[in-house]
Amino acid sequence: MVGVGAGGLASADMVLNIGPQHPATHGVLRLRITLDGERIRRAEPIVGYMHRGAEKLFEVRDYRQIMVLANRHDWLSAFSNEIGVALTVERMLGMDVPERATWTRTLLAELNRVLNHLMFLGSYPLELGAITPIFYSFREREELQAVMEEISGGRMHYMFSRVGGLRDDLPAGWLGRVAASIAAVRRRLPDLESLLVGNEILRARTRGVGVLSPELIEAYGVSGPIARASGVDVDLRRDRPYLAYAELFAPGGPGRVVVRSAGDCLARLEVLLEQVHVSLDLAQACLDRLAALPAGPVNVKLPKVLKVPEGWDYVATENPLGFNGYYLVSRGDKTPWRLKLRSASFNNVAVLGELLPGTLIADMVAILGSMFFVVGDIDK
Amino acid sequence: MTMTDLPMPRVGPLQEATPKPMRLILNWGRRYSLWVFNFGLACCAIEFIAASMARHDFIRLGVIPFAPGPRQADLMVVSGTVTDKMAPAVRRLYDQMPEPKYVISFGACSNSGGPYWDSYCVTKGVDQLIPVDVYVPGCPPRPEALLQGILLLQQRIASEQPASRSLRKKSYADRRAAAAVLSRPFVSAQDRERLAGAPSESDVSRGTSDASRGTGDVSRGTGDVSRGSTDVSGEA
Amino acid sequence: MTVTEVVLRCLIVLVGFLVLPLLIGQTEHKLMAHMQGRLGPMYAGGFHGWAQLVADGVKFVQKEDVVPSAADKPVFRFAPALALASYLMALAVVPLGPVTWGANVPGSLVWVLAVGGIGTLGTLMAGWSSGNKYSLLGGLRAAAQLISYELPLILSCASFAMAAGSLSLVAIGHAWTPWWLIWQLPGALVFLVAATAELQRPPFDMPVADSELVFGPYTEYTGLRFAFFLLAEYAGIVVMSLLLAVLWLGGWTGPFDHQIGVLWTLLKGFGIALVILWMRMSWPRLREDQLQRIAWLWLVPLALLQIAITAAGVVLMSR
Amino acid sequence: MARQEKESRGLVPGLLSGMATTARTAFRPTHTRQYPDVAPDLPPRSRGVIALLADNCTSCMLCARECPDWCIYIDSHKETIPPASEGGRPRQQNVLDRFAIDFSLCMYCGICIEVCPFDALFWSPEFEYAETDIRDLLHEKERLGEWMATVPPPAAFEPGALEEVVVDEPATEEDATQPPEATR
Repeated sequence: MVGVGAGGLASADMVLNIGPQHPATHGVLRLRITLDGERIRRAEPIVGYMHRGAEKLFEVRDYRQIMVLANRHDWLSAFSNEIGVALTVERMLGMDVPERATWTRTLLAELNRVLNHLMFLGSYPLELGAITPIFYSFREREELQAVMEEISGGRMHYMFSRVGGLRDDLPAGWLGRVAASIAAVRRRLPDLESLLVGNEILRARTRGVGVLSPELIEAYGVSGPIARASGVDVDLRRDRPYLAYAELFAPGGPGRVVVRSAGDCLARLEVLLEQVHVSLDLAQACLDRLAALPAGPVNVKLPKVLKVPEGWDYVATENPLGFNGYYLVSRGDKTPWRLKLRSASFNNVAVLGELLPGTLIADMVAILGSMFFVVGDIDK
Repeated sequence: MTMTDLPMPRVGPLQEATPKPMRLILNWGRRYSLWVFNFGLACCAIEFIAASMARHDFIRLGVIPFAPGPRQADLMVVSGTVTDKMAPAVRRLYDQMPEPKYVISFGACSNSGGPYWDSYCVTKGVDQLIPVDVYVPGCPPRPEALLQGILLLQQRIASEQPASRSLRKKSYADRRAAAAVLSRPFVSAQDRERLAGAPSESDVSRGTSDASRGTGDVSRGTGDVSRGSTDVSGEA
Repeated sequence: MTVTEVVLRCLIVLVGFLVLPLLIGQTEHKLMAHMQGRLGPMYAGGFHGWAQLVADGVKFVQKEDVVPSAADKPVFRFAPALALASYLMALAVVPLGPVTWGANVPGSLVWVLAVGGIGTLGTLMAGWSSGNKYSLLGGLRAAAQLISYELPLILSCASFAMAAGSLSLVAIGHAWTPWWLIWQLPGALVFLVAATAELQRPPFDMPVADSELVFGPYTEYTGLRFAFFLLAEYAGIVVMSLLLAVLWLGGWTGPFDHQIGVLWTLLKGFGIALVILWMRMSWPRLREDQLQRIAWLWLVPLALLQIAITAAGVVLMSR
Repeated sequence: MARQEKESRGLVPGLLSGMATTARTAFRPTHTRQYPDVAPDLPPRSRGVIALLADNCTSCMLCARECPDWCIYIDSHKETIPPASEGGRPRQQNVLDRFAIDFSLCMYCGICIEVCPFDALFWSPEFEYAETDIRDLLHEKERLGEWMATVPPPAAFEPGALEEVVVDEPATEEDATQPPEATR
C-alpha cells in the first residue's frame, strides 16, 4: 500500500479532468477521474469531442465519395477502412474483384497495419517518458509512407481503393521499391526493440499493470491486439478470411496470430511488436505473389451511376486496432440509406472505466497508452 | 474604416521601449524561438508529429515542440477537425496562451471544415473562434507544407511592428481578432472598385455555378468572402 | 581578500552561472537531436543554431506576464527566484581549481547540500501557489522526491568528506588520489542517481511528467518566470556534475594540472553532465512509489555500505 | 523470429543496450532532409495541387457536381460561332468564364480529376502555397493554369498492367524502366 496508511488523514476525493486536450490522451479523449491522493477511485471516459457525424454525411454521398470520407475516422489505418466499404458494396453487388487487385489490396492493408503499429510503438513509450522510440518508429514510418505515396499519391489518406478494385495500376518498379523499404524497416527495427524489449524501467512500469481479463473482453467486445494480449485467440484474418488472407493464413503460410496470456500493458506492447514482424512477412509474401501473377486488370468497369440493389449487408474486417464492421442498408439508389460503422476503439476505450479504478495516476497513463485507440475511431 | 488607436497593452516588460535596432533583436528572438503547443486533434496531428520527427525536424527552424502546456507556448498549430463540442476548449486554450502568440491553421478541417463542410457538428473553420495567422492547405498537408507555413509566419514576425501586434487586443464581434484581420478593410481595394464597377457580374457568376449544381439546392455562402459565416457586414 | 577581489569573484560566478547552463542546454538540444537521427536547431544564429537558447531568452522576456487569478500571488511570483538562488549560491563554493573558486568556506560541502534544500522549497511553493490541480499533485510529488533523495546525497557526500578528512571542497580536491576511483565507486553511483532525482531529470521526472501532470508545479508559469525555472534546471545539472567531478574524479588533478587544472574540472564536469543528459534520451520514467522504493531500499543501504568501506579504508590507512 | 522473452536478464543490460543504441545513432548520419534548402523528391502521383488545362475544359460541370466538398466554382456562357463555310449552321460553344477551386475546402480526393471526361484537370506534387489570408486559397483559373507547368509526365505502369489500359499517350516501353522522377 502506498502513501498514507489506511484510515489516515480524512481527505476528500478530488475530481481531476484529464482534459480533452492532454498530452497523454491521443487527441481529444477526456477522462474524468475521482482521486483519493494519487489513487483513482472512479474513472469515466467522456467521448464525443471528435464526433464529426460521418455516418450522417454518408447518407448524402455516392459510394465513391463515401470511400474518400470513410478512411478518415481511423486515421492511422486509412486503407483498411476503405477496403471495408469496398468489400461491403462488392458483396452486395455480387461483383468479383480481379486477383491482382485483391493481392495489391492485401499488400497495402498489411503495410498500413505496420504503419499503425509503428505509430503506437512510438507514442506509448513517449507517454511512459522515453522520448527516443517515437523518433525511430517515425523514421520507419517515413520509409513506408514514401512507398504508399508513390502508388496512391497520399501519405495518410490514400483514397486508392474503389468499388471493384483499385483506382490506378501499380507504377513501374514499385514492387522493387516496396521490397527495399520492407528490408530497410526490418534492418532498423532492432534499434527500436532495444529501447523497448528488456528495458528494466519500462518493464517495471508495465508488468502486471492494467490486467485485462478475458471475461471483461467478452463483456465489452474488446477486439484486436488488446484482446489477443489477454489470451483471447481471435483474428478475423484467420477466422473469417477476406481479401487474400485465406491463403496467407492457411497452415504453412506466413500468417500467424500473435497471442499472449498475461493481458497486462507489457503483453499488449509485445503483441504489437510481434505483429509488426508478422505483417512484414505477410507483405513480403504478397510481393512475391504479385510478382508471379500474370498480367491482369486492377479494377472492374463500373456503370456511370453505381446503384446498390435494395437490401442490407454486414462485413467485418480485422483493422489494426480490432474488428471494424460496416453495416450497409441500401434502398437501391445512388446514396446508401444507412451505413453504420462498428469501430474497434469505441469498445476498447469503454473498458477503461473498469480497468482504471484502484490504480495510480502513473499507471493510468500506462494503461491509457496501452489501450491502443484512435479518438476519431471512437467518435466517428 | 477609421483606425481607432488603442492603449498599448501590457505585453512583457520590454515592449514599450522599442527603438529600431532593439526591435530587430526582439523580432529575431520571437522568430527563432517559437514554442509550439502540440494541439493535435485529428489526422493532421499525425502529420504535425511527422513534421517534428527526424525526417523533417522543424526544430531546425527554431520551433520547439516541448512546450508542455498553453502557458509556455507562443505558436498554436490547430491540426485537425474542430468540432462544436471542442470549440470552447480551443478558444480557452488560445486565451490561456500569453500574448505574443501566433496561430497556424493546419489542414482543410481547421481552415474551413474541409471534408466535413456539411456536417451538423463541425465548426466550419477555426478562424471563427481564434484569429489565424497562416492557413496551410491540404488534407492532410505534407509536413513540408507545415515547414513552409512556419517560414511564412517567421517572415511575418520578422517584419512585425510592435504597434500592429498591439491591435490584437481589439475585439472583433466580441472575439479577440488578429491585427491582420482588423488592420485592413474586409473588401480589398481592387475588389471594392470591381464591385463598384460591375455590381452584377460577381453575384451573377456565383449564382450560375450554383444553379448548375443540380444535386440539391443547398445555398452556399454566396458573399464575396467565400464562406458564409465571416460574411461582409457591410462596414467596408 | 580585498573588496574588489570579492566583487570580482562574485561577478565571475554570476557570469559562469548564466553561461554554463546555456552551454548545457544547447548541448542537450544537439545531443538529443543527433541521438534521434535529426539535426536539432540550425537556423537560430546562423552556424548550427548556436544561439537557440539566446533566442529563447529574448523571446521569454517579451512574453505577457500572466499570474493566474486563482494563484496565491506573492508566493507564485517569488517561487522561481528561490529555485534559481539556491543553485547560484551552491555554484559559488564549487572550486574549479586550487585557487579559482567563488568562495572558500571551511564547510563548503555542507553549504552546498544545505542550499540545495532551498530549491525544494521553491518547487513546493510553485506547486502550491499555482491554484491548479496538476501543479498541486506535481508539487507534492516533487517535495516527496526531493526530501527522500536528500539522504542518499548527504550520505555519499559524507563518505567523500570522511575519505578526505575535511568538509571543505578545496581540501577534498587536494586530498584526492586515483585510488578513490574504485574505493568511492558505490558512493559516486549513489550520488549520480540521487543528483538526477534531485534535479527531477528523467528517469526520475515524475513531478514534471508531461504525459501525466502537464508540467507539474510549473504548469502555470509563463514568460520570464518559466525561463527562470528552466535556467534553474540546467544550472542544477552544472552544479551537480561539477560537484561530482570535484569529489570523485578529482577536479583539477590531471596531466599539466598546474597550467590547465581548471580545464580538467570543466571537462570532467561536462562528461558527467553528458551522462545525465544521455539518461534522458534512453530511458522511460519510473513510477512514484518505485522511486521511493529505490531511494530507501537501494540507495540508502548502498550509501551506508560505502561509509563503512570508507571508514575501514581510513582506519587501515591511518595505521 | 522475434527475440525470445529474456526473463532472467540481469538488472543492467536492458538499460545499457538502450543507451548503446542511442549512442550508436548519434554517430550515424542523420535522416533529416533540410526542407527549405533541399527540395523533397515527390513521386509523380503525389496529390499536391490541382492544375487546370483551361482549353480542354468544356465547362460540363461534372467535376463541380461530383466533388464531395463542392469547392469548384465554374461559370461559363454560350457563344454562337458563325458557320465555318457559308450555308453551314452556326455552332454553339461553351466559353469558360471562371473556374476556381477553393483549396481551403478541398479534401484532395481526386474525384474531379478522375471524373473529368476531357482530361482538363491534373495532379501536381506542388505543395508550397500556404497563405496568410484564407481568401487567397481560392485559386482562379489563371493560377490553376500556372500549376500546369509543374505537372509531371504520366508515370509508366508495372509490366503486369494490361497493355490496353490507354493513357492519353500510350506508355512507351523505354520510360517503363527508369523510375519517373518529378520535375521539381
